[in-house]
Amino acid sequence: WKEPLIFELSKPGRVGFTLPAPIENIKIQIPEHLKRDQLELPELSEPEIVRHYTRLSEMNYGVDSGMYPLGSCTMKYNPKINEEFANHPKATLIHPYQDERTVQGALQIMWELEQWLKEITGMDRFTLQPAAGANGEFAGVMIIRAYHLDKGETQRNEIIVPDSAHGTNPASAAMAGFKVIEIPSNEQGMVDLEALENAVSERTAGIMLTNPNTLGIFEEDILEIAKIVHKAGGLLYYDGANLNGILGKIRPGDMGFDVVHINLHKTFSTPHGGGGPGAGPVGVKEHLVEYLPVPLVEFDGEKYYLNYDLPKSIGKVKEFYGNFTVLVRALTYLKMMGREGLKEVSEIAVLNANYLTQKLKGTKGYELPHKELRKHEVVFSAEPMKKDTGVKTLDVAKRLLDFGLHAPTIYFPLIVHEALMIEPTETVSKEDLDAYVEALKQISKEAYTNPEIVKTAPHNTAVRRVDDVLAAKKPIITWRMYKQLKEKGEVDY
Amino acid sequence: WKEPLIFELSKPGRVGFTLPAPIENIKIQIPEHLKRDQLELPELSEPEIVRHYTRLSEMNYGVDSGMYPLGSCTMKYNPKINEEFANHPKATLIHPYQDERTVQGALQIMWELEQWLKEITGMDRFTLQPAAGANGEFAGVMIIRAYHLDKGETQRNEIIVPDSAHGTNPASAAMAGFKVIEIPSNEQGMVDLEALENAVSERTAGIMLTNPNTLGIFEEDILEIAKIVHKAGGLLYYDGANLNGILGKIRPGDMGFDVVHINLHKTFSTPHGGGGPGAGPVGVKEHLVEYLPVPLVEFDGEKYYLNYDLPKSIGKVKEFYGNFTVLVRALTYLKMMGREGLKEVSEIAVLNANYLTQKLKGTKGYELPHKELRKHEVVFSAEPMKKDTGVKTLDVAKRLLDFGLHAPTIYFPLIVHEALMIEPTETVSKEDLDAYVEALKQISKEAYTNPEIVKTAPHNTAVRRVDDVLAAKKPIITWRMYKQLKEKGEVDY
Amino acid sequence: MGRHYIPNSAHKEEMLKEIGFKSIEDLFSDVPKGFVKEFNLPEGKSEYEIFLEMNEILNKNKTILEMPTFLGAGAYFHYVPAHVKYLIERSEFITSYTPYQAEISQGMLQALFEYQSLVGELVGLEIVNASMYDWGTAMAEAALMSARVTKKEKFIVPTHLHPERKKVLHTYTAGPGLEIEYVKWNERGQLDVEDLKEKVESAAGVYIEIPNFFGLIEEQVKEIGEIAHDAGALFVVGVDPTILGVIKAPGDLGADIVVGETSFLGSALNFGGPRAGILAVKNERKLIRQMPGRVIGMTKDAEGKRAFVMTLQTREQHIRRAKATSNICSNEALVAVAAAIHMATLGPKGLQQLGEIILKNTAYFKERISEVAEIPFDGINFKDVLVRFEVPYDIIHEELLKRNIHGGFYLRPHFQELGESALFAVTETTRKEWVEILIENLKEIINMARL
Amino acid sequence: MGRHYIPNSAHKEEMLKEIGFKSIEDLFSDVPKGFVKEFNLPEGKSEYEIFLEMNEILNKNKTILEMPTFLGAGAYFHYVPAHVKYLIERSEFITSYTPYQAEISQGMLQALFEYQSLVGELVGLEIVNASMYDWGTAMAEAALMSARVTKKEKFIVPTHLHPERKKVLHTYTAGPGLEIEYVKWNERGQLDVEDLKEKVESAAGVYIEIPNFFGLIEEQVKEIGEIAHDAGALFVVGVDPTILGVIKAPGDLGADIVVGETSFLGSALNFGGPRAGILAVKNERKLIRQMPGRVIGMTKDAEGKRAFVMTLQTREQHIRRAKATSNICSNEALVAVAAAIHMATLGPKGLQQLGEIILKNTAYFKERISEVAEIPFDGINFKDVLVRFEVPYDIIHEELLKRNIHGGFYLRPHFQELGESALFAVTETTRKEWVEILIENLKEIINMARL
Repeated sequence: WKEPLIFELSKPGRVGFTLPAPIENIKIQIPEHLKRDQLELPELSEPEIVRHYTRLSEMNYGVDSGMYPLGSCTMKYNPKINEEFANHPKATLIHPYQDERTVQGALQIMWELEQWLKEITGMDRFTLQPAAGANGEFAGVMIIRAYHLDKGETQRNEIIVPDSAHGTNPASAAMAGFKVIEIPSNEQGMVDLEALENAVSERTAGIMLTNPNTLGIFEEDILEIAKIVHKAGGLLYYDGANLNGILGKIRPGDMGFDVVHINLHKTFSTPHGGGGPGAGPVGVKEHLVEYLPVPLVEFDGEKYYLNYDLPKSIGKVKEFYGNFTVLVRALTYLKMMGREGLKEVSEIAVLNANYLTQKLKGTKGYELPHKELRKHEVVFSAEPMKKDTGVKTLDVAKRLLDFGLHAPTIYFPLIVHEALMIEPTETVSKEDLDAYVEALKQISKEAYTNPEIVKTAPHNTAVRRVDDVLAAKKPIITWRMYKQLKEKGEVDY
Repeated sequence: WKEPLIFELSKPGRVGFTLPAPIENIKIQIPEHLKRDQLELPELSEPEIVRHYTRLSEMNYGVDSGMYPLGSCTMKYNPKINEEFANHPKATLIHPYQDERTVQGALQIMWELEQWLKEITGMDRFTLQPAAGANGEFAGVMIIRAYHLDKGETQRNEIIVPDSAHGTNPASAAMAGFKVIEIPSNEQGMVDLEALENAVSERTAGIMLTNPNTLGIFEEDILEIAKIVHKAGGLLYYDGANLNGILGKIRPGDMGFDVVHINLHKTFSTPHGGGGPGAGPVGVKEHLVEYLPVPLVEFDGEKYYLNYDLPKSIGKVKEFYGNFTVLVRALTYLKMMGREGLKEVSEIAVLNANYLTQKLKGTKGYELPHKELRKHEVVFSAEPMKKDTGVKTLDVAKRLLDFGLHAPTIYFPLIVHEALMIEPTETVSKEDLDAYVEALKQISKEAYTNPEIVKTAPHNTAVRRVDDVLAAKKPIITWRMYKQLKEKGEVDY
Repeated sequence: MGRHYIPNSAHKEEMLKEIGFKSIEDLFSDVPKGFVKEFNLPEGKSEYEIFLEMNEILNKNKTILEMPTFLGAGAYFHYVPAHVKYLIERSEFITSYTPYQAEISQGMLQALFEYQSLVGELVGLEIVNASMYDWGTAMAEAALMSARVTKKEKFIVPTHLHPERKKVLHTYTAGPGLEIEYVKWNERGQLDVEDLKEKVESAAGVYIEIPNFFGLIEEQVKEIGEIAHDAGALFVVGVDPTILGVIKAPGDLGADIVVGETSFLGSALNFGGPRAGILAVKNERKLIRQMPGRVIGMTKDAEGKRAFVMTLQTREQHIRRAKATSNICSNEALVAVAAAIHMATLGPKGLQQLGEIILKNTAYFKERISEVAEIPFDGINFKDVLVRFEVPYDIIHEELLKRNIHGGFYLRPHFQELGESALFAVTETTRKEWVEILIENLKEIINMARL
Repeated sequence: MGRHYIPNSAHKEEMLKEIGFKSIEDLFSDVPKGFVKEFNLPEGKSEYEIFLEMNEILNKNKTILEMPTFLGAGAYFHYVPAHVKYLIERSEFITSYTPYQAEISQGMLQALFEYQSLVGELVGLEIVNASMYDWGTAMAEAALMSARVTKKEKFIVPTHLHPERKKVLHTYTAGPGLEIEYVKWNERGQLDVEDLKEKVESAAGVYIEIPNFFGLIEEQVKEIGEIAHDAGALFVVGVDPTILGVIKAPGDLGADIVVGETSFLGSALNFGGPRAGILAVKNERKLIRQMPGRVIGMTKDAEGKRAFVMTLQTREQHIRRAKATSNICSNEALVAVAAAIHMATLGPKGLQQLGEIILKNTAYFKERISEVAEIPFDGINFKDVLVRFEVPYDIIHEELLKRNIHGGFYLRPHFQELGESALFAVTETTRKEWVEILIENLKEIINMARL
């Protein structure tokens, strides 16, 4: 159904609020040239607002709605108990500048979380400040930059990135002022060692890697890779987006990584909120601790405190101490799962991914390039289907929606044509996996017999296929833009 | 869509819980003949449970979904702030037998709520114990019974009830051991004074009345009614289901009522939970205070305490002190609204009902029997439509669902044929009212042009029209019944 | 003053004009003169002010997390999983009415059908209603129902019946004039079967509880049922559902009607309410026809698809009025749904584990408390334990409270013959430290009193 | 250990067998030998144990409701209406990912479009993105963006810039090597326009804030904008959105880019995060092409029906990789939705009232605090007030804390030239009693120190 815009529901005179009276009714004279004269916000009562956003929520698919196998996104179930503490007044009603003696609980939560993350990754210290994975990547590469500058190696201005990397990796490196050197994958889907050898030099600041990589494949040569990069004087950065595939079993620190970021909203079950807030803590080995953002959380055996005394720190990548209530959720999850629980997570996540791989493999139209054995995710190619029937990966994704399922990540990684990147996570059931495979098989059948139904999908959703070309061609970003275009008769929607 | 039963989602081996370990692993030997040997509960993980009930919730219509104008049910918007305190650990994690010194807050909430209710109704004391309206009615008539018995008037075994009364009124009177005397309404839809005069006698224990009555009509002769009943030695009971029509303006106590019950889940915005929990506090005038259930909440100027010292009390109609968290919600609402707010509630509720009445009046097929001026609700009759087209009130109700609207109460009160009993409440907007009238007009048009579409409605809901005759003919009340019938091949659904 | 809940507050004039009225007062012209008055009530406040005010009031309570608490006696601290609380707060559930319009209420109807089904499995009966107000009212209505079914007027209960339930029973049965007869407990705290045999004649129903008020598991359930049946009475069993992972279903022990408290699963203590009563009966026509309360049934829709609907409504007040089997209308639907979600969460293994943990914790507690007090009755306890002290219990209570510990439920005001006794209770939530603090302090207090 | 979150834990054998593997270890055969290890981590616990544990930890915090608190300096105690919190916790919103599949994400997409639209009205610009991490990062990205747009490498900011934002700006601009130049404040605490004029040459952007770090409303906004524009620089304005009911939209005051903190509406303090940054730009091609972050646009579906979708993605990292306008991917969508709901709740009247109440409360506070301390700058304050004491402020802070009052933000560590000053803040939530308790105690403390 169509829900009007909140502006279209407005009726002048309505109010949705009652504010407390001012302490005293003192008259304040704002200078005329600064005084607000018009403000076109909608006017609604509280029941109308609640109904509007309730209806909108019902037009949205979340993890609680069903399987959500976006590759590299680790859309696992978000335990409700996490929310209880994230919304606890003792967590929400504290000010970041409160005297440390009055926020010992908050500091303890941050300190404890750091201890968990250190052991899980094999790193020596963490900052919890970054608000997201990319914010963490930026912090990480800035630390690498600071390290080299501090050592006087000003010529190290290149970061190496495999062609299968997440887009944020090159973008983060570029933001930190680095030149990005892309190297190709080999036919097994892993880093090409020869290409790497050729890429490293005295200009190499470091390499950014995901392991398991975005194909879901474990980089078997990781020790060799580490050796090559370290030997050239570079550092190894671990993109933790795919940590769920090795959690509780293997540690980036043991593989030779110097810097690590973790997505708490992926691996540690904090909800993604339709795009955020997330949290991207960054861990480093001993030799990089002095460059971490300020402040660090310390514990002297009796009390917790904030340590700003890091003269070589990169500074700050975000105000205050990070997305605190996200940290609360992650710690809750970690305490609940414990050592064996975390191991169980990756084992079942990998089992589920390989189960799906094997069940889907051989289905007409889908191809499984690279190695068979995957970790937490798998990338199929629908290239044969496109060639045979004209049905594109985008069509397959849209048709999946008709089955009440969320599509996988598509057209990524870039090295696989017509890619379908599927990450089931450990929180889906065998029945869910079977149903997903069944749906993909059904779509294959349709593609080869009645392709139109796939090409025009979805059919059973709140709206039909959305025209994103039009959106880019005629941008309408706000109500005020819309009104202008509407007045000019340029939109009929 | 169809969501399987939770039993059908079960897969052996799954668990949805982790319990704490026992303090010590002491072996307990349950006697063999008492030992549990089988238990067929479903086995699911937490994500599956959450998804199941999330989907079920999405197959349900609540006040946040849209207009919900069930007559006599007062389905107003339930402010979210109420929930915050109802779910506050300081409200939920207290035991009813805690020492009074440790629950002063809870007792204060109950005491304060009683003060509000007293002033709103004009009564002298309240019990907050009843769990629902009917539970309150039972308490009320038991108080009337106790009063007469205490006065030695053992012959007073009749309760008078108008034919327009809620079904709970006669049922409650009967449960308390009374004979129920029904009297007819006059053609204006009000109590027929002559019939009342004829009904009262030395056997009259009391009369149960709703005012405004179930037609939404204010009983103009209420003072006369009170005089007749009191003169005959009877008491007046006020069914508070319709209090929203006079809230903050007029008090049952001032009209001559001796006993009053209030539905907090109607008038005072506590959510109805799909059928409960509600709360039905009962208020009485001074001469009946000694018969109230125990305990009463008292305040000695310093501390709050429970008073069990009522030797003539009717006892208890429910364990402990009532539905406490419902009381918390109601008090929150009352404090927020205040004196003018409550008055505004009834004024707009009445304005909305009369607006709808006037807008719908004259539409072909619907008739407006009785007086035009209504309070909080109005009852139309679709008798003409039925005669003209064969479309019944039930069909109209079902067709409304196709418009995304909730049907009114139908076939009640019994004195109106093909009744449509509509109570918009004060929390709907003018646009909502217009849309509701528009839908009813549209249905009238359909009934006269294409009656099939109405008779076979609903068409756009999760299920089509539900067969309640089959449900009664072949009762399937539990999974174990269903399994047996299924095995015998007696059900195909 | 809450005008933000009332969209049309701003449109009075516009709307009045459209329908030909001049003022709001015109809409109240049918009210006798002088009735309308100004109320003596506080002014409305903003949500923020109420937030501060309600927080301040609530903070006067001391929760069971803030002091080790050993209260039980019909209300127990069980942990409610967070997802249960989240799900029942979804507005489609919590803000809906009784599901009169089945087609747009399938979610609540199916959830209640599942509740009935899960309870049916637990208690071993096929017919379950969608909830009563609480255990006490469910038991009282079972008594009334027994009388209607058997056409007899006496209902037999144990003397060791919960004081709350005792009061509710008396109030409910006063109108119809049922006689309540009490059967003694024996030296082991179990129902005295000989006493029952003497009193059972002409009884409509015989009622016992698992566990009984002293926390003891009644051992002769089957025998008691047979005695009832032999006398032509119905056998009514009250049960704490959290015991049913370890104890046989009452239906399999001969019960005709099972009642109990369903809020022990899925609900918090809530200062005693909301709660919800279990009411289940055998699949027999005469029982079904006389049972109280709302019932959800499975059926199909016009297309033959499975659907759910309220059914067997001809027993109910809105149809049968004065002749209804009960006046109950609103029940405790949401509490029942919470229980269903919690039951589904536990599953068979969880429910068994829960029962075992409670048994073990209770045994541990008994062992420890017997260091400082007497346990008059042997047998297996579940949650509650009757403890007798040398020192007056009110003194002990005061001293414990001073030390930030809340003791048990003092029995003397209700059962004088038990002397300085109290019911202490534990559950799966009880921590070892709490018990240790209690015992330590009890030792100190008793020693002090001895001096 | 959380197995209840992992449905297939019980079906390992079955599933392995179906796909022809022997053991879980087989699935990890690609991992170099010796890598797999036992971690030194605690065992998992039950939800109930975690419930107790987390409660215990959290209880070590003292909330602002538990002591009158006068902290502001970039984080303010605003009241968040209950319905805002309820709505964003609905699982369809909170558990969803970035809305890649528009057809089943219309709810989040429309809510974000409404957020953009509401912010657009507030700041007076047509292009708004769906949120940055916070004010600080939004400002830093605006600096980078200014440099890209103007091809210049200097960014001008006030000396009285928030220390947090100052640090973020330096970190963000270090890589591309932007020069940050500081402009002084004048004797009234306002930006020194003469100093600006001297420094503006070759600037990519000039940045000011409303209100400024001292809580003062900058009075020469338009003039500053003109100076920037005359020098070919972009005019970037940082704004606290809660002031925009009383102060003209920055877009109408000449701003090319507006940044700010959107979590002041709809979010709690949260110990400083999550927050969300506003980023809005003029409807000009060169600005749009260089702006960072996700943008939601309106379009239609295959049937011509209105629909929403992520748009202008060619600026973003997943398409443009190393050449993207920013590396931002996850943003703060849910915080933005909360802000949208809060803005819609306030509406034009509410936002104006909110601004007025805060202005009045700040004026009241200034009046009262001037009884005991010096206010170095006149002008109109909004929330923050710079207060200078005779006594060292760290001593005052200690004494206040002993009396269960939390004073303001000590400025000396950040701005030595301001001496024993602190920023004290009030909002619409500040109660008269709190201010009175503060003044009373300050008097006492200062008198004591004088002795």
